[in-house]
Amino acid sequence: MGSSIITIPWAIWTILLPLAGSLLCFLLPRRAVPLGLAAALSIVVPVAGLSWQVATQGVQRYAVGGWGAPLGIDLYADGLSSLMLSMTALVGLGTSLYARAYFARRKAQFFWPLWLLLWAALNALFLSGDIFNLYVTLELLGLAAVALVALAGGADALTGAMRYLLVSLLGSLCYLLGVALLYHAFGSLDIISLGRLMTPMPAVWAAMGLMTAGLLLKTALFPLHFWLPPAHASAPAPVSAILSALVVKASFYLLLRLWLDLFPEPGAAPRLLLGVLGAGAILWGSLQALRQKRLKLLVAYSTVAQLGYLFLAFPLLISAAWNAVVYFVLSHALAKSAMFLAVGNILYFGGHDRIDELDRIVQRLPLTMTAFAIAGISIIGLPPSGGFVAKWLLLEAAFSSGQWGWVLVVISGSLLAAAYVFKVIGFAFTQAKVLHETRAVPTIMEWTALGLALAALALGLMAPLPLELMDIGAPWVTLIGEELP
Amino acid sequence: METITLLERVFDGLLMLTLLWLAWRALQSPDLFKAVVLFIAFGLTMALVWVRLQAPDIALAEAAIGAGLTGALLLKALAQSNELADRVSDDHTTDTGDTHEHR
Amino acid sequence: MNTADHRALPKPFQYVLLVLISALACGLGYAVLSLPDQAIELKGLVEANLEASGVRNPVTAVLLNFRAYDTLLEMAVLLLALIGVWSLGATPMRRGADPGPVLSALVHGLVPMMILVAGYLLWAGAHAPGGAFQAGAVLAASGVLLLLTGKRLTARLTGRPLRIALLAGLGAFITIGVIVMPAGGMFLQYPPSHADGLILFIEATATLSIGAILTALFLGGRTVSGGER
Amino acid sequence: MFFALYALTGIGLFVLGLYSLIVQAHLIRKIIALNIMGSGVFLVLVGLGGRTSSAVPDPVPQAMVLTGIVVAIAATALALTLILRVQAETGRTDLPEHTSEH
Repeated sequence: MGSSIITIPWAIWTILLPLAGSLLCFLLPRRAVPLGLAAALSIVVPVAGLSWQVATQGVQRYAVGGWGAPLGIDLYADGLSSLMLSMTALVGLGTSLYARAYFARRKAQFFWPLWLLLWAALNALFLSGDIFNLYVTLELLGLAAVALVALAGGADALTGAMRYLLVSLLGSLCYLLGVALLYHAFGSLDIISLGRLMTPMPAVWAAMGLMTAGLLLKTALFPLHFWLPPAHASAPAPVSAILSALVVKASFYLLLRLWLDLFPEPGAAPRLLLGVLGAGAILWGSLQALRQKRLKLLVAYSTVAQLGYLFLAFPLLISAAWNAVVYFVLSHALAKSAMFLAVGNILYFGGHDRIDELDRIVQRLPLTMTAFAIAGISIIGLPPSGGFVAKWLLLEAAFSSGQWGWVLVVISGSLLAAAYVFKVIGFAFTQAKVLHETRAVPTIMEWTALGLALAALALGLMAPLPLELMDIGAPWVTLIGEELP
Repeated sequence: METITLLERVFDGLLMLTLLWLAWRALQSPDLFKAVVLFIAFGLTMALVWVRLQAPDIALAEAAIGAGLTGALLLKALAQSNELADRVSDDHTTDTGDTHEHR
Repeated sequence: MNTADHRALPKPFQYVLLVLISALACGLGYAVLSLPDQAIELKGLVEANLEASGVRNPVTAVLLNFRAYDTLLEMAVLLLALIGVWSLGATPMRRGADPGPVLSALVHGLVPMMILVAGYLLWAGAHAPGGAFQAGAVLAASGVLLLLTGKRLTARLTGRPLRIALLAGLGAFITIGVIVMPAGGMFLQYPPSHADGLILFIEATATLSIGAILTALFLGGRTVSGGER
Repeated sequence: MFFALYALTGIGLFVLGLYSLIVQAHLIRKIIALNIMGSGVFLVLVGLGGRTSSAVPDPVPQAMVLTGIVVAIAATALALTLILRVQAETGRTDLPEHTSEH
């Protein structure tokens, strides 16, 4: 069979290209920047190819090594994974362009190989259909993220990275123990075959508890969020964007996969618990964001709050709520990366990020503040942003399942988000008492922040496209029939 | 035949108890250097366990990587950490390395 | 100085924690014991396909053929750890103490033997216990011994040659995985007739890289300042 | 069935490590605790393979453990270097209870 565009196995290339790019950057540290950028640009091709394949031909499977599951490892791409890959490519490309101007050479030679390895780990995680292979990708992802946080240097970043490392390793080990139990219960590591074999037994519940706990720790669901604000706030700006937009989403994505594809339907109690924790995250995270004095910590706590929305779906009807959750993941990724990059510009410009000394930043960095405000629109959930569509879908799900309590949580979350976003914008117009020395921000850094913010806005305008894509091969499509008798 | 399996079982049992005991000592020993040495002993016992579990490949890797190299890494880190602490206490003679004020 | 027993938690919390963790232990123990006695395993599938895998040691077959993709990513984890360690910059280290003539002589006698052992393990891995990881670890052990006696790479070797040695394993793995694709295969699908040779080649480069990376991890962040000038 | 005891020992190591990870403050001790937890997981992985009485054990968990051991040393090496950098920067070998707010 000739390898026309239709038959090219794009899936494996989304993993191999960043891996190879990382090796080249490591081999030639002096040329790390152009090589890294070239790799970042090239990754777009297989991601687009794969998404096109999924959209036109449905779910794609790829048996690495040719053995096929359960003996070998299968890559599995459906609408959800290709959306995740596209989200990663978009945010990754923006952050890469930003990072080119942001890092001095000494740090750049480490940033690029680490970031490309992280990218490879993300793509591998979104595509893997094997629970042990997922463990390896989780470790690769976690260690890369830790090393990137530590790249900032200084006491805050180093202790933040250390805490993050401990949490990440603990989460992975819990996950791995779950893998061990599942393997010995059913003799397979392949998610699809495991899902078919799945029968409730104590080992399954133990595995579910362990894997869920490990992944919740990595996703930083309240009250396991303690490690996130120091790590995300002290990292270099592009790294903060990558962490908040992509890395925490990866462990959430895995959790989603496990609950939907693998484990038997849990009872109402654990689902309600996750919903309550999500609500706690929204309220606690937003309140904490509101009382922060430093802009970067404010944005980091906003991530804690926004992650809470992802868990509101658990107590609701699966069919309706998952669309909302995936939409939240996408819109938050774009908006939050834009926000972190914008804050990075402010920090770069004035050398500090104290909110009450923003000092008429609106006039001096208009593009950056526009980016921040547009991203804020999506975070608050105002139309026509992606965040609005996500919240709309979530409210719809809450209404249709008659659970009005969650509506209240969503609305108060939006009000609090509006409060902290407008607090920042307000200070951006006022003159500060203390003057700071400033330096010019490279144009590309302003435009990438704005570009990502506009993408978050566009996500609200072209909602049907991703909504259609995410239903391809989606487990909840088959579940709808079972839920409605 | 019977006695051999019985002996094996006793050996297995002792091995498991040793493993747990070494782990607990390594985790709780007040002296950090001792803790690292106990951890290395723990790794070597793990290697024995792998042999008993008919996993010679893992036994080799555990002895070389789990006990040997990890132990070497820990010992070196400990030495460097102590050196750092000494340097700090040389710099500020009033402030010894182990006064941690918890707010 | 650092030996004092600092506890992060006050006593009452420790007792609560103890209760919680005992409950966890009981639950997990129960889960383990309640597993069906009849184990379901992939062993049968591995045995059935061992012939086609190119090696006779089933563990090596799983590591380098059936689940080679795992091993590839794991090599990436090793390399990542090294890049991470280097990115953290130099760590303070006392000047290597003089090992004395006896230890030096001992090490010099030991190292060639260890390299032989590594070679044996690598070769044996195809049909007996052993393989790239064990061989690489032995190689690293000899590297660590050399470091302890004060041996360092000459400046000429710390630049690109060192980096090539560090990434050769992963590079060769990916390259071979891709090379077999145009023949109609999947990534890492070795043609059965050449599987043994390809696996041995991947293992050999992996051994070299694992040895180099583990040694470099032991050395810590010092090579980078020397290597980058 | 007897070999299930090894799996139980593994669970024991996992919880011992978990307890110490939370209770101990010194970062090097936390790393030792994580390594012992890891060994516990590995023991469960292979130990449960010994449930059948056949002579040849299942190679798949063994391969997983080999992968796990290498991942563990990679993580340990990175963690130890990070600990030294933290100590060099802050003078302490544990993590502060609350992060300083500037």
